[in-house]
Amino acid sequence: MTDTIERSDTAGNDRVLDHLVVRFAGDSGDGMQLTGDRFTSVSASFGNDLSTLPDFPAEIRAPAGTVNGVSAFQVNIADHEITTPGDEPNVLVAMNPAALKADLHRLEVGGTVIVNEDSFDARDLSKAGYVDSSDEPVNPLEDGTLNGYRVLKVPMTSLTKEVCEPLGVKPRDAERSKNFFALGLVSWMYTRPTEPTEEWIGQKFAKNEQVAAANTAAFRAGFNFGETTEAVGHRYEVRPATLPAGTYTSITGNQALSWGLVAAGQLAKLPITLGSYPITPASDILHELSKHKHFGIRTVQAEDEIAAVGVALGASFAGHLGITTTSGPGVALKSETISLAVAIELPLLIIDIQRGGPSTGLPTKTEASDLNIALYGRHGESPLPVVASKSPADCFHAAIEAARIALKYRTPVILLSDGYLANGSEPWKLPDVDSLPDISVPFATGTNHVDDDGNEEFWPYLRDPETLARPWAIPGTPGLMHRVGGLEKADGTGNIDYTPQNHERMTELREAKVAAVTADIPPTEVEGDVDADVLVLGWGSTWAAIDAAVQRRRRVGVKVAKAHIAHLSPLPPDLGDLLRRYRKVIVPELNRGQLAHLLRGTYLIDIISVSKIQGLPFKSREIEAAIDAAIESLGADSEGGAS
Amino acid sequence: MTDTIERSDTAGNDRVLDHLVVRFAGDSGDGMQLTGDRFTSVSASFGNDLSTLPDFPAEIRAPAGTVNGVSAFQVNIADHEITTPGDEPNVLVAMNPAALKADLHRLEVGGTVIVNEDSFDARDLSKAGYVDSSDEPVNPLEDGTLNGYRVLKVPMTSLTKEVCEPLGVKPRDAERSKNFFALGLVSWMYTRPTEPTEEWIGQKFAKNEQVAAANTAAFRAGFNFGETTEAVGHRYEVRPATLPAGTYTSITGNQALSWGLVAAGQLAKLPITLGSYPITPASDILHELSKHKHFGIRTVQAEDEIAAVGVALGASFAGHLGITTTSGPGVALKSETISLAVAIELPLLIIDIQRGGPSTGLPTKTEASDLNIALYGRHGESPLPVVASKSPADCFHAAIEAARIALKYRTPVILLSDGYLANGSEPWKLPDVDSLPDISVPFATGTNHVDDDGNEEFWPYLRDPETLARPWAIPGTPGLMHRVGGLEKADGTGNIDYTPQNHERMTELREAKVAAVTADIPPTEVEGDVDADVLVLGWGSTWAAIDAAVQRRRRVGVKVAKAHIAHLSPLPPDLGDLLRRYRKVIVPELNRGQLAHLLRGTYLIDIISVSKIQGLPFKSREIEAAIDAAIESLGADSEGGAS
Amino acid sequence: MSTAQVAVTTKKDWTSDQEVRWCPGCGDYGILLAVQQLMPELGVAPENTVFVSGIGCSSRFPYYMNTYGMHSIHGRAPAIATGIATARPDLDVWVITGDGDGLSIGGNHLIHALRRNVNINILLFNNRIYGLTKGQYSPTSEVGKVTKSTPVGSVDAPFNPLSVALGAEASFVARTHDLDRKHMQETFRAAHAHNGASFVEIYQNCNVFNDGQFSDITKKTNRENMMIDLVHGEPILFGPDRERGVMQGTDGFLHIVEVADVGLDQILIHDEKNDRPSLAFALARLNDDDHSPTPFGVFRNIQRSEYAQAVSDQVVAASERRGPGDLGELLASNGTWTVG
Amino acid sequence: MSTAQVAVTTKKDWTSDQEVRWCPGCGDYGILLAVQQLMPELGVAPENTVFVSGIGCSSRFPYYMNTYGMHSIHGRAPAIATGIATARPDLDVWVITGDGDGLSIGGNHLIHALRRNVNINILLFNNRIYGLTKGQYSPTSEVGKVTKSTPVGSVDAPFNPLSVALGAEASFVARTHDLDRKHMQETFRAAHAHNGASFVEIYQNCNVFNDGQFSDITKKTNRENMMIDLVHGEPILFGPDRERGVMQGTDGFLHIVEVADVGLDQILIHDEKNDRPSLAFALARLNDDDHSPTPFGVFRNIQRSEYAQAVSDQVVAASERRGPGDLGELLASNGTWTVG
Ligand SMILES: Cc1ncc(C[n+]2csc(CCOP(=O)(O)OP(=O)(O)O)c2C)c(N)n1
Ligand SMILES: Cc1ncc(C[n+]2csc(CCOP(=O)(O)OP(=O)(O)O)c2C)c(N)n1
Ligand code: SF4
Ligand code: SF4
Ligand SMILES: [Mg+2]
Ligand SMILES: [Mg+2]
Repeated sequence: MTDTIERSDTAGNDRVLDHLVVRFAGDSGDGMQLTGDRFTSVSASFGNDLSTLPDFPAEIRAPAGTVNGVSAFQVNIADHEITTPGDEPNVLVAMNPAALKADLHRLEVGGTVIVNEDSFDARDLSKAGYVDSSDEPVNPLEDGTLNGYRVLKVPMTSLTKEVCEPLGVKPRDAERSKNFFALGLVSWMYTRPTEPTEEWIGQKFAKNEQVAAANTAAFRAGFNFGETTEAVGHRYEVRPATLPAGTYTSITGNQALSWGLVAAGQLAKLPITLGSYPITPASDILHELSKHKHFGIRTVQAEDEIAAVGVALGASFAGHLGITTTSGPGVALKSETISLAVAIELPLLIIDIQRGGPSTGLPTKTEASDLNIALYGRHGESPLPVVASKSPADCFHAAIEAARIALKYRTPVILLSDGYLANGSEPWKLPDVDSLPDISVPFATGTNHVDDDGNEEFWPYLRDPETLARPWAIPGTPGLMHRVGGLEKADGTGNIDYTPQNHERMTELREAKVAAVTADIPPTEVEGDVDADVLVLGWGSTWAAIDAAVQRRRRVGVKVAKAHIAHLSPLPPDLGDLLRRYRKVIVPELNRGQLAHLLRGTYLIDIISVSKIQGLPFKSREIEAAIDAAIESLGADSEGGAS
Repeated sequence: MTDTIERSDTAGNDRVLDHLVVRFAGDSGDGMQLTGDRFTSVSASFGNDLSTLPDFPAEIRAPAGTVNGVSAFQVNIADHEITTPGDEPNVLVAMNPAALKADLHRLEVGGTVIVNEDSFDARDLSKAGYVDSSDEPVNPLEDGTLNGYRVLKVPMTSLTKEVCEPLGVKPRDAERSKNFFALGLVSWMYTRPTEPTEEWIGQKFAKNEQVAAANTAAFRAGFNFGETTEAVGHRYEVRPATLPAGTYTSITGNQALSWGLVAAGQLAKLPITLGSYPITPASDILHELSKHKHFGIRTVQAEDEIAAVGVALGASFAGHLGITTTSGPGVALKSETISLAVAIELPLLIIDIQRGGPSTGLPTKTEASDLNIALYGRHGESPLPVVASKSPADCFHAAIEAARIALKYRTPVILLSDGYLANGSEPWKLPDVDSLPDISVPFATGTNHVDDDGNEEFWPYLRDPETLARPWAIPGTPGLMHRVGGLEKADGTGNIDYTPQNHERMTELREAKVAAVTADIPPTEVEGDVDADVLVLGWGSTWAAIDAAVQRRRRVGVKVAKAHIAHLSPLPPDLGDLLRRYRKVIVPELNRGQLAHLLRGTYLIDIISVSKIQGLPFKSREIEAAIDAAIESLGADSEGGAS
Repeated sequence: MSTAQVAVTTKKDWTSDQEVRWCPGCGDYGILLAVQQLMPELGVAPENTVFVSGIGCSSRFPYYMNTYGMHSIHGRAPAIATGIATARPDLDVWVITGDGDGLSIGGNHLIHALRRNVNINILLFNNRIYGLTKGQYSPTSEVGKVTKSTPVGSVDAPFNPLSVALGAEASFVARTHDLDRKHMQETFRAAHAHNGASFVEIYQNCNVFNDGQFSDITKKTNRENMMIDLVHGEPILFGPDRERGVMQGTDGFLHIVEVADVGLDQILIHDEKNDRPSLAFALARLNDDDHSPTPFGVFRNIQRSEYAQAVSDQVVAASERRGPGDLGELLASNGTWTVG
Repeated sequence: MSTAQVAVTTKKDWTSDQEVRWCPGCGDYGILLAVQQLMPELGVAPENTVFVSGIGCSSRFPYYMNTYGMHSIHGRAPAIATGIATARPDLDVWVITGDGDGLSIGGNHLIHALRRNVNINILLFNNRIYGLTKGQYSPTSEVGKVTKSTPVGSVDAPFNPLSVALGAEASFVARTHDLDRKHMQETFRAAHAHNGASFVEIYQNCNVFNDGQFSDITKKTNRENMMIDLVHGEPILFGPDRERGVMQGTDGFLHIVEVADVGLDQILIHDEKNDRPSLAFALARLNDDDHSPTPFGVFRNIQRSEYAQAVSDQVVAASERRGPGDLGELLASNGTWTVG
């Protein structure tokens, strides 16, 4: 276990690990997500820090037993604060040959493989593609494939069936509990408490006692298998992390984002209307928000993405917090309406859970390649603020921040998350609800202008001198009736106006309003060595990998600093100066260098773009390599005499 | 006439001008576009070089007689090659008070105003807003407003009615011919031949003899009014330009673009299918192409822009040259489908006649603010070539070039024109049809791969090693049946493939394919002083103003160079080196600096962005000022000692 | 914002200060006047009224109403209005659209708004042409129409807007025309009274690009023979002496008959309240073309669950069941553990 | 590319080498099989056939057909297919879509393709759910449906796909279901034979997210009482002994009656060829819900001008009138002048 620190336990019996990465892999039907989730929850409540990476198969169900049908869940648990689900699992649980085939290559050298031996029969081997040149099945458990790994072959299916028989469970049904056997075994091996899981089984399957009994029996059987079988060997322990004191919950990015939206409504004292059209990996936000109607939340599943953003914009006009959630293809469709929102200057939240592109692309894989469309994907000069979240739990705060900007500046705001954050989870120290900011803004209630004849008028485009926001006068307010629209409007009155100077002025005002958001952006925090030559600058979900990479490099004495920005438009006001303090700036992105290009153009700094576009998050190792390369090139630069 | 060079005629009688800018302005119903068009045609066939700028009112008809209802047509005619419609008219023809109100401020100091005196009555003065503080009409012909101008007051309406009376034309109908009176008068003043116009009237109104007679009579009356009335004074002449020998026609940008598309079909030996949805200022291309069905052109007026591009893409799949034409809001709507075209790698032309944005913006005004959406307006990494035309006639060649790239590289291409080019016209030396390039590409006809068992297969994503284009196998070809789609495809086979390395490789290949277009981009031409410190780099319709500005500055001894790029993506391969040869690079754009930002990010050069966003083209004067400022700042830089 | 006590208003209160900018003679003027005159009679307040439109000549309408308004983007008004009405069921929401805006680019939003039965009043100005973009054919233009984009005539069959609406589950469907202010006002009044989505097609003359499209039917001298007035509960009769009528044939189709030939009791009684849309649909298809008798008035007017109210009801029910939302409770709902 | 002499093909020739990836038990398998078996009988060649789809489980269909194919983007298949068919009237173009793909996001393209009467065959797999995105309600889901996005039940009324199609001027409209291969094949065959846009709704079971939605009607034991087979020119009868039938009432509505009560001559004769869509519409509305007798088969099948052909005809006519396009002539058509 290359990276895992193994300490001797005081009792001298169990070994203590500082962290552990387990990957549960099996067929889509094998319940791996549930198993991983459970292992995560138990570890969370046990006090470990953790980070997860569910890895679903493509949207449509592949034939059972094939590599395409493999569903996996990776979790990293640690006795210290961590941010990534781990580059390479230490333990791989493979419920069938396909899972082994799909995931063995990920396992660290010398790692542990736990396989469900029963599934390694000719049929399943063939389905997984473990065949020789004459298409005969070949068993990887026997042909040396697993040399160099610690292998645990456990007949999980048959043991589960056996233990379920006395309960009167039919063998076919019993088989379904085998994931709990695996969970029990792994729980024993890594010293996880058992009560929470048994309790949870009781609750979850309360409606079907037999299933509950079967799952419990399988879970215990797995645990006992570890306890009693010589084969399993040592137990390991991952001690609770010394996380900051507080109340914690385990949360995925999409759930945190949804709750952030709920909170934004409360903090703004506004009802919410969500207009949305389902799309992976954003649909869960629609699902989650539609559960919380008692917060005054209306969800409209619209006929398409254009209607969805139209519904949200209409709701904003009517005085709600209008929100729309989608992924890349949906953002493309919403462009024209977002441009209308820029023109009519109303608060609107557009949430983009990014996935692999172009076109339908890789719907279940992560990517961060929608930054460009967020910044530039509208016709005409159509600027708007863009915000990104950096971790699953951070999605909560990012949602509130995006809403705050939208409301204060009366502007559409795009919030970028991605598939990795959406489905990944981490422990989240719950914020004190009372400490959350008040983001409410007043509606206009009266006239704001007096015409030449002394008549009181309402000018819908008379701006707040500081924020440049126009008044938000909602229907139902007597005397403030007004019309908005997509044609160019006269500064002040908002009447249609195509005159040259007015258009130029309005264009500049819209730009200045977005720029005004910088006033609220806190100083960019830099972590790491004060005297570093190299800065790693990140945005979005690269945060975890960058954090881990910088920590690791620093642990071995490499001087490096890091910063992470949440605001992509406008950029933090201190960013240019900050970047210029370093000789090399590395920007790792899950795209082909979109932020890097923006920074180059804005600050004329020769940013080093580190790009990964494989549908997967960065491994911290990859970022470490980039840091090393940058430092090396510094040496080369100095040798060459240039700087 | 500040800028106009007035030479003495050999005959000593008429004065000779090197160029003349006339602006015809009147109510929408006054036929100013027709009048301007006629004046242009006559001047063109007379041999002048020229450039026009029609200036319509907003899309919907404003009340007659109001400033909002003014329609104008500006034309610059010259005895030398010119590129712009002129910064400031020398002559303003104002058919009513509103026209005077709207356009007087444009006239050069000391310029000539020709007004239709009849229209300056109380009613029309009020409508035009010529009123005092107690709302009483005030006549600008009498109150000193026109001091400093040369004013010609002509009772055009009544003179026209008078001359038409003997023809039996009713006074109300006769009134409609008053624009021909104006045309006749101006034709006399500036020594335009009369026969072509009389002939044209005969043809145009062949179906209605009385109208033809009335118009001819009015035209002659105007001409004779000049001839006989002392008031008019000198005649001026603008001699034919010494344009290169050849056959010329007068053409607008939209017509040239349409003909370029027709030509592209012929040169590619492909039928064309245009999918389009009407939108200002692009609709005329749909109108024009639907007239040329005998070229094998199918036009589909689709239900919306998304369908329009879908129709074009379907046609491309089926082996046609698929084209879609639109303006900014339509480009926004087409984004998702264009991204599909990027993924399925088929030829597709998207033509964007840009107009003022954001949202509905200024539909009848020009702007060049869709460069960003063209480059970046798709989700995911979705690169494609972008080409822009620089003058009305150049639209012909730009259309062929865009089609050539689309076909050769099997890629969607965005061609950017704008409202100014679309409606502006210039004389165009007709190309020799036989000299136009062959842009045809072969369809795939057979298999291109042999599998491990020796079977012949067709791999739809096996690329040409040079262009990286994939084979274009069209339905109807036996043995090449294949499926394409928006999901990520395996390099080579094109089967669905989500594996990490494949996605990265395909992303890079798509990028490399667009980059491969650089192979065909000719060296960037630089005009002007070889030893200049300042370069003006342009794209799109700024060409005319830049050309005039650089010429003018050089004429007074300022050292300056200019270059113009047609390829925005990929950029010309020599551009970086070229830009680095100058101490200052100015990029004038009808947007807020979109190309400037791209160049800064690409080359890390501190480009000076000169932005105008008023719905109007640049005046060359504005660019001259920028050149002067850059040169001045150079001095300042040198003084400061830095470079 | 209760509408219980609404101040009395006049046409002036509903007229904005913006200059009206349609071509002289355009049918849109008559419709605007009809609406501005009608609003005071509806017992609603300008500040509780919203007009939403897309893009087109017709879509300029909201600028001229002294209410809240949005001149949105092409085709999207029904979606935006759905957002407004769903967020604020207390508002009176009107959608103004054209045959291009509503049936070409906006077709999908239109049919879904009708299906959902959102409480909005949709007025579709059908001039069978694209006016604003200066004369291309529209999805309601007749086959063979010569326009700028179809120089040798269009080849695709038009929509019948009422058919589209009825096919899309519309609960209120009517037709009127720009030359009869009283009929427009009656029709709009009924549309307004209807709780749910109301769809009104207005035959509107575009005197610049499609002049006289409807005059075979709506010209004063033609009306008696060419317009069939639908009145709920009354036999469907027309003609100068109401001597002709509509009868249901046993072949499944409607027929225009002479009353004298069949007897008055054979004439179909108009029933706008029937749950099934099939008879309204048959009536909407009665006229084969612009030169045959054409029904006007309310074709269908039924009550069914209104979307915005139903959405609100779920919100209210959830609040009653679970109490008002408590953020702390929400954050703890996944289960929590405590450190330190 | 003439289809005059087409080689004989078998199911294998129409089956691609791609692994089929639907959930075990999904109704899509049966539809795929029906199509793959039918194609050899249609006398067309795989290379002249194109399958276009949008996005959804159903939209994976083209991958499994050994023809030209495009798995396009969500909702846009009818538009893309219009492009293919208009460019190449010689091809046989099929559109595969779902209730979400075709009626939610793609509703507008669908109705316009039907209105234009482009020669494409549209098969809409109606499972009344979003399968691919794992179970949200769709525009054909019944009111009150509890799904991931409607935890307390949906509130909006569904579309009846056949109503939508008929309201949109469809010239061929039919319904079949995934459990009866023969009926599917007969229906698809008729759709294919039709020159113009054909619209076929297929009741399709999604056994994962909406299992059994149609079993009250399509389960073998229910069929006799619940399925009404429409046969052109035949009286509309059903029931184990064909003892029940459909009658036109003079009230304007259709009624289900006992033949014994009214006599066979009162039973409506099915006429799929009538120019007016109103009777087909009435039949499409006969079943109030999923638990009442439901007509299957071809509702409407009329000839009217086909779009792609009409467009081609204009191209041919222009070439005949003006000769093939001459570029030089075009460039000179504004009038020219010569310098030097
Ligand atoms: C996205 C988009 N596409 C196209 C247009 C151009 N456009 C404006 S109005 C219109 C059609 C108007 O027709 P209709 O709705 O019938 O209105 P009318 O002018 O006849 O009242 C079109 C095509 C636009 N503004 N936006
Ligand atoms: C633009 C866009 N929006 C949303 C999606 C997500 N999406 C894919 S399929 C689908 C609905 C599928 O439903 P249906 O058409 O009924 O097909 P089924 O899976 O039920 O066969 C959705 C919402 C997408 N791929 N693209
Ligand atoms: S173009 Fe037609 S519809 Fe538009 S304002 Fe003029 S007359 Fe009215
Ligand atoms: S989700 Fe439903 S429709 Fe999709 S493949 Fe599975 S069973 Fe079929
Ligand atoms: Mg219209
Ligand atoms: Mg479905």
